[in-house]
Amino acid sequence: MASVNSAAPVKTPAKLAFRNLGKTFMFQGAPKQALLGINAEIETGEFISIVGASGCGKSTLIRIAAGLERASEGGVYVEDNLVVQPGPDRGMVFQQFSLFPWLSVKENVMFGIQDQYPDKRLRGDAALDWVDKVGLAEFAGYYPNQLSGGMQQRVAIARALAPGPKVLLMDEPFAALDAQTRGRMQRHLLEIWRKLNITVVFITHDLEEAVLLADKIFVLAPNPGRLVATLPIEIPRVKDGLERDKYEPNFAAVLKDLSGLLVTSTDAHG
Amino acid sequence: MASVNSAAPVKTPAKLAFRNLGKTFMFQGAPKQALLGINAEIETGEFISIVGASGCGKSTLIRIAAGLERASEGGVYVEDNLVVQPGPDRGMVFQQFSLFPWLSVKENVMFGIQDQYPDKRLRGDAALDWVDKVGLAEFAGYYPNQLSGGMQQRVAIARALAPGPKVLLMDEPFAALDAQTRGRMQRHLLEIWRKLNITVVFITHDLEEAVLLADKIFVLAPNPGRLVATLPIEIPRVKDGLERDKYEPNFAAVLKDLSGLLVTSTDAHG
Amino acid sequence: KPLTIGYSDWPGWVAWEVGVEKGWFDEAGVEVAFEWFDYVASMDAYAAGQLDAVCMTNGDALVTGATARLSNMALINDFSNGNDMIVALPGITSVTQLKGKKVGVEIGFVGHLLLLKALEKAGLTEDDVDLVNVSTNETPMVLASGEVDAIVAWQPNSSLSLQMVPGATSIYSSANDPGLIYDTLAIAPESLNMRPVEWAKVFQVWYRIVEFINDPATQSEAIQIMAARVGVAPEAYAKLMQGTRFLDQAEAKEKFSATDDLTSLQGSSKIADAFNVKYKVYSDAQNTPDYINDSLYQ
Amino acid sequence: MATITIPLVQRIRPRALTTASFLLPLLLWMLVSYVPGVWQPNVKITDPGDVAFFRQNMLIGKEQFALQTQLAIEGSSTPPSGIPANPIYLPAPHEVAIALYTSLTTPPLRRSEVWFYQSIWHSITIIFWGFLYSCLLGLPLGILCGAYRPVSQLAEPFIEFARYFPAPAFGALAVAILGIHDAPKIAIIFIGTFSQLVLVVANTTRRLDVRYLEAAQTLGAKKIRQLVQVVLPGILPDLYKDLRILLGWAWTYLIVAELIGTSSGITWFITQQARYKNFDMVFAALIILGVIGLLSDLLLERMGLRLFPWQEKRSGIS
Amino acid sequence: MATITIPLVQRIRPRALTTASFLLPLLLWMLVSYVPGVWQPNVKITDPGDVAFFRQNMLIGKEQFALQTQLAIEGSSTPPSGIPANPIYLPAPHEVAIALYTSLTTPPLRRSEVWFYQSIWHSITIIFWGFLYSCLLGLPLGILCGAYRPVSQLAEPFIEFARYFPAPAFGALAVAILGIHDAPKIAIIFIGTFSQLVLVVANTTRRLDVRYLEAAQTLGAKKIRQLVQVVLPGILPDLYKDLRILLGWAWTYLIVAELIGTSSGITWFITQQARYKNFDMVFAALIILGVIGLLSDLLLERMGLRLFPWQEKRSGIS
Ligand SMILES: Nc1ncnc2c1ncn2[C@@H]1O[C@H](COP(=O)(O)OP(=O)(O)OP(=O)(O)O)[C@@H](O)[C@H]1O
Ligand SMILES: Nc1ncnc2c1ncn2[C@@H]1O[C@H](COP(=O)(O)OP(=O)(O)OP(=O)(O)O)[C@@H](O)[C@H]1O
Ligand SMILES: [Mg+2]
Ligand SMILES: [Mg+2]
Repeated sequence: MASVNSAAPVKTPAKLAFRNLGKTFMFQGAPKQALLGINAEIETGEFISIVGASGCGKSTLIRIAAGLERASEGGVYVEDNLVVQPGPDRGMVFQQFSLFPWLSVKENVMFGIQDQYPDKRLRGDAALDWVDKVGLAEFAGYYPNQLSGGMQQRVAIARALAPGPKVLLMDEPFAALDAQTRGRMQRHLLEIWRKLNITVVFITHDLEEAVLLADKIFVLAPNPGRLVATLPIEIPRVKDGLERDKYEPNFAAVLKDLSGLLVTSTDAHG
Repeated sequence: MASVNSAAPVKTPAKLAFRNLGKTFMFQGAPKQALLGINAEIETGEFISIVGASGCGKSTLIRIAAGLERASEGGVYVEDNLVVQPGPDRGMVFQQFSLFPWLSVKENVMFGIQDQYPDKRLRGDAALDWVDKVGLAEFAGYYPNQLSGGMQQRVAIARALAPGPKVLLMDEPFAALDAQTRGRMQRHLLEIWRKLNITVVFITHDLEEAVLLADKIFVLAPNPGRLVATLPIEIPRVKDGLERDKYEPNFAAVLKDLSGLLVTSTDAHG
Repeated sequence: KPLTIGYSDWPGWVAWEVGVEKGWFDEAGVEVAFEWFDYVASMDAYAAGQLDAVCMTNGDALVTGATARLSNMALINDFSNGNDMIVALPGITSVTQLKGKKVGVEIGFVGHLLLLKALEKAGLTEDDVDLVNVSTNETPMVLASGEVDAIVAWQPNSSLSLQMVPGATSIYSSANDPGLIYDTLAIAPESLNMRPVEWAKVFQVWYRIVEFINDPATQSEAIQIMAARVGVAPEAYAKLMQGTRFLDQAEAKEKFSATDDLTSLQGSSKIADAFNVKYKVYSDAQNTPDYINDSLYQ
Repeated sequence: MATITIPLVQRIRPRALTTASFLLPLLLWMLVSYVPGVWQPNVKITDPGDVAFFRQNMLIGKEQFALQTQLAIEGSSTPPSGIPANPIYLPAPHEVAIALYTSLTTPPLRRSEVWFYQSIWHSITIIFWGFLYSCLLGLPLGILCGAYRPVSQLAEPFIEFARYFPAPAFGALAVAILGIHDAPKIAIIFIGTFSQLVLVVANTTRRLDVRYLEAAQTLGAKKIRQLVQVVLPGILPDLYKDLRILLGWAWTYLIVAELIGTSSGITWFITQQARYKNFDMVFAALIILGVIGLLSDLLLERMGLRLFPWQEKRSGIS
Repeated sequence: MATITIPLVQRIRPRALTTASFLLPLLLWMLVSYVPGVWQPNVKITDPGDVAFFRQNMLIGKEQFALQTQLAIEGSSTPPSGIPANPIYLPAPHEVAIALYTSLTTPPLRRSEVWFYQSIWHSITIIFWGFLYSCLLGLPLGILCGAYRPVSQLAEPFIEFARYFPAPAFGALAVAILGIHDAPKIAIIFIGTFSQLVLVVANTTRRLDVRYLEAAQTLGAKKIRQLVQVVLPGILPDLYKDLRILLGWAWTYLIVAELIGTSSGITWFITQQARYKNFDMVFAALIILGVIGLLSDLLLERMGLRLFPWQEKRSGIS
């Protein structure tokens, strides 16, 4: 009886943890280390950005977290459970377009919310909502190959968000978007992140974007892919508590820091 | 005899001209206007950037210039010749990856320079040179599906540049690159542009990039895609006469102008 | 250039193999190439001008001649003496009982002709039975399925039908109508006319073979050779021989006389011709003497 | 998406090309049949002259005819005369046209016989059922093989093995089990197409881009939904093309199938007429088969265009 | 790239599954052959008793046997005795094994005969040449059809039409033109596979992603280079798979081809033995055909893995 109420603080497991994660590809018969000894913990509701040089292993890392690729050593844990396969708890926006070509924009978004909305009408409405949020309401009936690259990527984002995943893995989701659309999408993302209290892992090449959005930035270095720095961003989120203000005095400094980290990490090996 | 030496200045034809260009797609039986009445002239050796909202028709425009898509009205002219099919005079970097999966990195680059270098050894050397320039020397033997997204795009750039086209059409070539690699690639591009005196048409979503690189920026507005503004950039190219300095006082102002142009153009219709 | 002769799986023709195997053609000093065929394919090859002669029945010689390539039946190997049968399910013991029953037969071929003969003798016509069109190779299975009451077939299908359907009996056979079907060597007229000496030698060898087969002392060796040609056990093959009446030279010569009934090749062919015309195998009646050439027997 | 073609080709209308597609073989056929000296390796005797074994209307090889003519002249007897002719295996177009008409308009001779169009219809139903069963079993199995590696490892090796069995070898077994009428024929069509269908469908399934499956998995689609909502629609257009090819394949088994048990249908007609050497009839039947096949294929193609609106139009080399 | 499979499946080794693939049908066959009561619809007479038409070793239907036994008992005559047996269409595994051994080890009985393995080899050469000619003509034509729309419009409609012609119908024509030995057989294999090959290859060619062609065009590749350096390597892995399927198809024509002209090869053996109802021999030959086909296919598959190193490994549903 005594122990039941004992207030020993139970540490809730990290939402997402990389534990001694390594990945080796075979290249023409010889092994090639793509990731090596990655250790990191991501708490529930955190917004993480991953940055790093082209080819340093970001996509590989996020794909392992999604359960699409198998780790060679260690693994990725979601609330202490080893990830062995993909699941709807982890939504994913791919680096390359991956819409279903045989489904219209609306139907693509409907795909992931089949279980939430057994009723087709309601499901359609919910999907339309999301299509509208990414600004494509008038294209709801189009097929993917009738859309521009950026439009396709917006549909992919809507599709990943619609099921309300607890963890959202995004591989350069906004790279194909123009500045304005991108700003809008960033804000949407943050709103959703806040509202649903989801954990976001967000790969980007745009350092400004990383600083604008993330709670914490992971810096990866290439050859082999390692985690060289974890940079918590302390700048307050001024705009409705969502994105930061670029013109905030600290912003430029942090950006410079980050840039420096990247340069040294890359130059050491590349 | 008199007229032969008459010094009437012969106007050389524009390198690239869009004349009353329009494009209509059929969507579920109904026509959909993607581009409307585009008129513009691009001189030899000019560096043009195209910016515009997602889905406004940038890719369509550049694909028509490449000869991959047929105009519905008007047309694109290269030195007064109507473009009817693709040719090696116009190199292209695609928005989506388009490397030949059955060729290694080096062989992909070799593909376009077959006529210049009939000797296979020399051709290989020339290709390696380009692969090195995009920082992938050690990946020369890899197949595309063994490379990261950014690496693939760098190979595509090397491949497009290698044949030394007179016009280079680039559809968001650097979107998948990290800041550092991107900076390096931007500089490479400008060096080549200057050295070979080629004409570049460069689609980007990064306004800063556009201002950094271009002589002139075309602003497209959506629904239907129209050319709403042509913005010549007068800021001097300070770094070896190549890219501009971001911290130049004018830079921010121009960027703001451009941003404003985009917002008004989009809002008017979108 | 050797004489090329097509032969196929019928005891009367497989017998040629004895001459080939024993080297008698070499002994006789004639170069012949015997080519082994499926029966239908052998007639096709002859019709296509690829053979100098082919082994076929007198009825088929007419069919081949009427539409494709004339031949001279110049040698009679045998006549079917029971190898062509009407085999009926247990319980049916005579042709008369076939009235109103289903009979599996390959319409338009010799089996059909045999059936008509049998019906005629029993005072019936074709309209009294239900004909089920079945290719001859299929007849044993078709009878075994029990969906027809009788089938018409020749060897080996006739005896296989008897074997596979316990209690089935042959209710009528070519033994009842000896001479309805003659098995002959049909030679291209130009070849027979241009190379009579060589054909005469082939002719000599044939009667050496017939003697060899008919001689009880050597018969088993002959059967062994023949069985090997078709790829079955000699014991099994011996049974098939019984319904084949090999004709010696004198008997065969007699069949070249001009009678109007089944005792002569001529008469038998006329009946076959009438049948062929009636069943639209070809449209114009043939001049049967054109098909018969007794020069080798002179 | 891009449809760049060279100017010359644009001017030639597709319809003209398609017409030429049939016209050229027809012209060739007419050339060979009607123009003297193109082929015509035979001579049709119009007057046997004094050659003992020549008969009127007999077909004889050119060389033989020349030889006999020479011999007759040397022997001072009347030489034969004749006109060049093709072998009976290659009837002339007009003969085939007449045969086509006759075969369709001649009423059945015997009680147990049917009209020719009824035979054709009968053949169509055989194909239909055989192919239907093949699809009903083969499609799911093929898709499963393509989608699940273990299923493939379990089923494909044996099917690989079994597909080399010639279907006609099972004729006897089929009759023993299924009787003598249509069932064994349908079974032969089934046996002939089933294993090929499974392998073709499995290959097509394996060609599906893995990205779609990955996307579906991250969207929480369970196995069954991945199969039904991703694999199936993803391969559908290709599957449809495969089935059109395979349907043609099924037709080629008809000639074997229709000789099993009771003989029936159009291909039995072909065999029969070929045996009688009525090659004009054979060609007429071939043309009918071709027309049926082509029409059904065209129909399926038209339907395909409507069924898969998301398919991009493809372009060729330019 | 992703290879996620469920744990259970990982533990079952692929080799075990492949073995099971052959073992299961074998077990089924043994079950049907040896375990009483599973099928065995016949009775093999061991002692005919007093039944007039029973003979020793005769196969008779169960019901008939029961009826005769009953009649014999009622009539107070000796009832027959017998053991359950399968129809002769389905020989037992051991019988087939013996037949397999016998057929391969029996020396030729006649001077003009060959060993069985020589017949098999002869069949293989027929297939080889027929398929080779088919590829030599069909591959280029198919690729051109797939790559150039005008070529497709000109050639495909007629090929679509012609592929419904049953190959055996051309047997007589082939013999007339090509003689009676191997040439017409090779021609039938050719006719049977050519049009299918062209259509399959054209379809595969059309599946090539248009982006590669577009890229090549902007790199200045002329038509001929697009064809040779883009279309060809781009479709090669798929083409290779297609050809493996089609080779199997060619084998199914062998049984038809080998009956044209002189009879020869393994399928003549099959047809002849089937005619004499020696089904153990037939099954033995089928197994040989299957093994040859399977081995050649496995060989080609192995080679394929080496030929196309850039091919991504595909994963299934997980
Ligand atoms: N095949 C097609 N059918 C119908 N509409 C199409 C088709 N292809 C493109 N479109 C439309 O044309 C418009 C312009 O597309 P385009 O790809 O040129 O845009 P973009 O400016 O390149 O966009 P992004 O920056 O997102 O790449 C879009 O609205 C798109 O929906
Ligand atoms: N199948 C493979 N075989 C061999 N090497 C591979 C394979 N897949 C990926 N790699 C290697 O793994 C490394 C990391 O690739 P990854 O795609 O994770 O990079 P990235 O950080 O996402 O790069 P980018 O920013 O360009 O998308 C690269 O060096 C790549 O060459
Ligand atoms: Mg990546
Ligand atoms: Mg675009």
